[in-house]
Amino acid sequence: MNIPLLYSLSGLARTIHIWLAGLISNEMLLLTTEMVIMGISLIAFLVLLCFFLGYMERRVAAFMEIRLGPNRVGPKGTLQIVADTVKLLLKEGLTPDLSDKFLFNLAPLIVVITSMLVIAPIAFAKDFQLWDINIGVLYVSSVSSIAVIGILMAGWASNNKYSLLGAMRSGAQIVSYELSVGLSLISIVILSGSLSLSDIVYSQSNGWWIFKGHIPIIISFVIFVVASTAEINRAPFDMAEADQELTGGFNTEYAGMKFAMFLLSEYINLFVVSAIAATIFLGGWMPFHIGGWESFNHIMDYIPSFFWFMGKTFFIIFIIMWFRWTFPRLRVDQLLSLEWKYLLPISMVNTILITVMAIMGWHF
Amino acid sequence: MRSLIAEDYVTPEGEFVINMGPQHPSTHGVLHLKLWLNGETVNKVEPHLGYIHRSIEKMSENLSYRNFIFATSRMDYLAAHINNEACALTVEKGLGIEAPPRAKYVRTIISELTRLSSHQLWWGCTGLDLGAVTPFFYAFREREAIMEIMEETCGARLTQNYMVPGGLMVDIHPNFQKRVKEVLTLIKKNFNEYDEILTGNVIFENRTKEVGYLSKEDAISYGVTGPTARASGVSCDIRKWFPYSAYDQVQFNEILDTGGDCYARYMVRMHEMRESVSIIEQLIDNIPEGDYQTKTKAVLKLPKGEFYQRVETPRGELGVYIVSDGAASPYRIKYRSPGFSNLSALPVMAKGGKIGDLVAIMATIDLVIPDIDR
Amino acid sequence: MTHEELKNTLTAILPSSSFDETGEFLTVIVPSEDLLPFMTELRSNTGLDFDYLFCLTCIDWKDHLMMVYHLMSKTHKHALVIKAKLTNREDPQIETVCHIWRTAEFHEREVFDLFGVKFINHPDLRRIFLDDDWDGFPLRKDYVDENMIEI
Amino acid sequence: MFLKEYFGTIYKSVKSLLTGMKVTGYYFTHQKEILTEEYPDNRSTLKMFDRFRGEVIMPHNADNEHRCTGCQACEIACPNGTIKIITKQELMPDGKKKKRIDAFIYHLELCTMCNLCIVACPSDAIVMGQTFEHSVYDKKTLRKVLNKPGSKIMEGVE
Repeated sequence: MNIPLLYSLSGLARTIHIWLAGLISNEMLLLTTEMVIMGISLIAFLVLLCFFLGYMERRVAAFMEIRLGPNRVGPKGTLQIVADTVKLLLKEGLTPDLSDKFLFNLAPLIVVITSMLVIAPIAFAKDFQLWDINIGVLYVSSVSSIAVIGILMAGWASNNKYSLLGAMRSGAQIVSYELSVGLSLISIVILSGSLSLSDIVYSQSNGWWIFKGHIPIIISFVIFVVASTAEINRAPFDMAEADQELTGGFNTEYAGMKFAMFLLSEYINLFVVSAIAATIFLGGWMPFHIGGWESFNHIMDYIPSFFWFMGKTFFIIFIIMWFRWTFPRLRVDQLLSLEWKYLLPISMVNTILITVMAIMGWHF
Repeated sequence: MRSLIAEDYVTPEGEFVINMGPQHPSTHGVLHLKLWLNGETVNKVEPHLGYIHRSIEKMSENLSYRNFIFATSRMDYLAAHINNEACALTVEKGLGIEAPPRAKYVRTIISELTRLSSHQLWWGCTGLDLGAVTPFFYAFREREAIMEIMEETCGARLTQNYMVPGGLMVDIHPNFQKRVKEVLTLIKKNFNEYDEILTGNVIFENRTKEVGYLSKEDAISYGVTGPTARASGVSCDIRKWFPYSAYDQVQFNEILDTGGDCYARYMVRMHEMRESVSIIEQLIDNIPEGDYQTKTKAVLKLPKGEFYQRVETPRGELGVYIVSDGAASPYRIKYRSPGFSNLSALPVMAKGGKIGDLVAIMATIDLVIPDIDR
Repeated sequence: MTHEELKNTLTAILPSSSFDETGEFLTVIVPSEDLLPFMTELRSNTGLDFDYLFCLTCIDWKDHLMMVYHLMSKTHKHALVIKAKLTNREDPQIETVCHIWRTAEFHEREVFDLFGVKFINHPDLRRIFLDDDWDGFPLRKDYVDENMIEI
Repeated sequence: MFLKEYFGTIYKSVKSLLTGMKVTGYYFTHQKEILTEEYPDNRSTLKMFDRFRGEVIMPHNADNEHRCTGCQACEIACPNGTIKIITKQELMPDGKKKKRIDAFIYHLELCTMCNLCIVACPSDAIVMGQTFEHSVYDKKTLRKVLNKPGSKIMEGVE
């Protein structure tokens, strides 16, 4: 395979590893130290990312709503989200009386941890990945469905009827939309012949799947974006929160830092699904190449792979935000009928088409 | 510690009881609805009122005929001008006087501007209640322009108090006609956007079509008025039936729909906005010169008797019923507010729907809680 | 129907009723015990067909209470005011009309709340605006509240 | 037939959704349409309409004279008891005693800006001011005396 020469973060990772190996001779200790470093830097990265996403969402919303958005704290309002975090930290973390206190406090942790776990197999740049597990796609789809347990836990433990309704809605929603997400992922697995996310990225070195796979892949891309928007509980599918109906749904009773955890997980989820969509449909960190235009391709190669990956991810994040600030919310039964009557049959037929396409070798 | 037990959540019949409000994002204030749910399906709704009851009727019994009008601005605060006008018209009926033609024209124009601004707010809030935040801001762009006209001519944006028995408090501002025309151009330009972002949207149509059905018979029996009733096919436009002010001078259609569901109510209001624009266009260039106020005595005293005047507010028929014993203040005053009767039909509309439908129904009845509670 | 025709029809239905034509609408004063059959007839008689009760209220005339019903017919476009005198101020009672016009349910609760008129056979007669434990009926002329202040 | 209807629904739905996104996308890319007023920053250029009803004020001329005769018409006209006029008897140069205002007390916290007092005033002594920033920490400071200390009634106003 002709892998383009790219700037990569793998050199940085290797340097740190060699430096640490010089310091620590015990292999077990070395591994643990590296894992701790990875964990801390990942959490720091995700928190910073969430700050940025929070700011971005406010600005995007504001511009679509012909207003300015945050512009008071810090330059262009960039520190607004920091101010909000400080506010949330200083708030009293209420635990309602008669709630199941253990589960109530556990739920935000579960939601946040599961959303962070999904990050592991994602390749941020060329050869820069936390864990190149060979069943990456399977891992992603199975781990991300644990989050529903956290939400159900939060809704039930709050001892609030609105929370319970929200949790129930969320359960039904995530379980059914999982199917469409899975089928869309499988369509790429069929084409690339691998479950490993890094292999899927390499399989796109001569063109992204969305270009190589004709219309069926475009359909499964759209279905993936729609279904994953539903799976991460964002408007227009935010049935579990549904401000105007359930006053906030499963997180009605949460305040302060525990609420911030839910917010954090919402943004991490948003990032994760966009990153997966970018990885499997838009070529991950692969630069944009046009066959025959050698000089153009060469210039594209000079853009570091990390920026390619982030650019694609943020493109999808923007689209999902665009959905949120345009559409009304679906009703709970319409949400399910959208899945079972439209998305699922279409993705099933689509999967068959793609299978035929893969067998006959009709894709590029 | 008491643990969670099933009886806290459900009735013996297996219904889930929740209280929606008085602090709830979509009850538009402090309405309190008690819901009996079967899963997500609403079995029964019971409105609880009075969280913002200020007893305007009792207050007015101690105020003079000039003074009691100001309090009605606080009833239906989105159509304060029309409430004021209703009171002024009732007192004029009692005194046997009429406002001069100029005042009548200006009253009609401002009434229609009020209706436009109220419907625009309603449009934004309907979007908001159904989960679309953005339309709210588009609606406020036009509403703001209307509010500026109100501020310039009446002196206040929301609680205008521009009416006095016998005419207007002051003459219109010299810029009035020019500004109204500018606003009409802006509004007509932006109507398309309203349709693009909400009316045609498939999610919106699914949320409102065949939701919250109200039959014609029920609408009449429950005393439902205004756009809510007209969407069920009940002809009840007071502007047509009992024209007041300058409504007999203009050509306009009474918008009727037979759908009876949320979508019909939505469409009736959308068309009404266009009718309001056409009414204002017919009047704005023809405001007659002359007095803006009929001379009245310093202390107004209505003759012994009973006077009833109704007007069409954006929410329906507002009736002002004054019983006078000949003194300088009303003996008894009753406001037949449109929201109160419209709300009484809510349990019929909401039965069998989902919680999301209830929100859509409340949005399309266009409830204003101070108007219900008075 | 014109006022005269209405008067003739109504006298035939209830001979004990009296009329008052000073106001905008034709006013019929009926004895409170005859109210329910009279109202039922107004609704069911196809010539009258009063299907729309647009206002229901009460007036406190210090020595008695007066129930006022404003009725209109959507088909014939005529209006009528019915009044019923309640002489017993301590325990005023009258038959409910809320099974004839459903809107009366809320309006009668309002009158019960603010005037204390008890509506017999009303399905859900509770206070509507005020608290359930409120003392007295505020719109009565003799109502005194220790919290009231003179300004 | 069923399939045609099925795909027709999908086509129409997607089209309507894209129409909606077009509108929001237009405003996202056209930031000159933004309407937000940055209030405390534009205070210097902010001008209220001349009829705007902010509070009741009593204009005084350069000689510290006002036009209020103390007739109490505004006090009667006010529905809320916002205005309280305290009068005193003043000895005129010609020996007669005349009624003059001692204090024109205005409770801003009770005022609903209904304009009835201005309309009622026979000598145009009070007008509506354009101030709208009335928030204070202590409600008592909203009770104002409108006539300035040592002010007198203007010549010729009766």
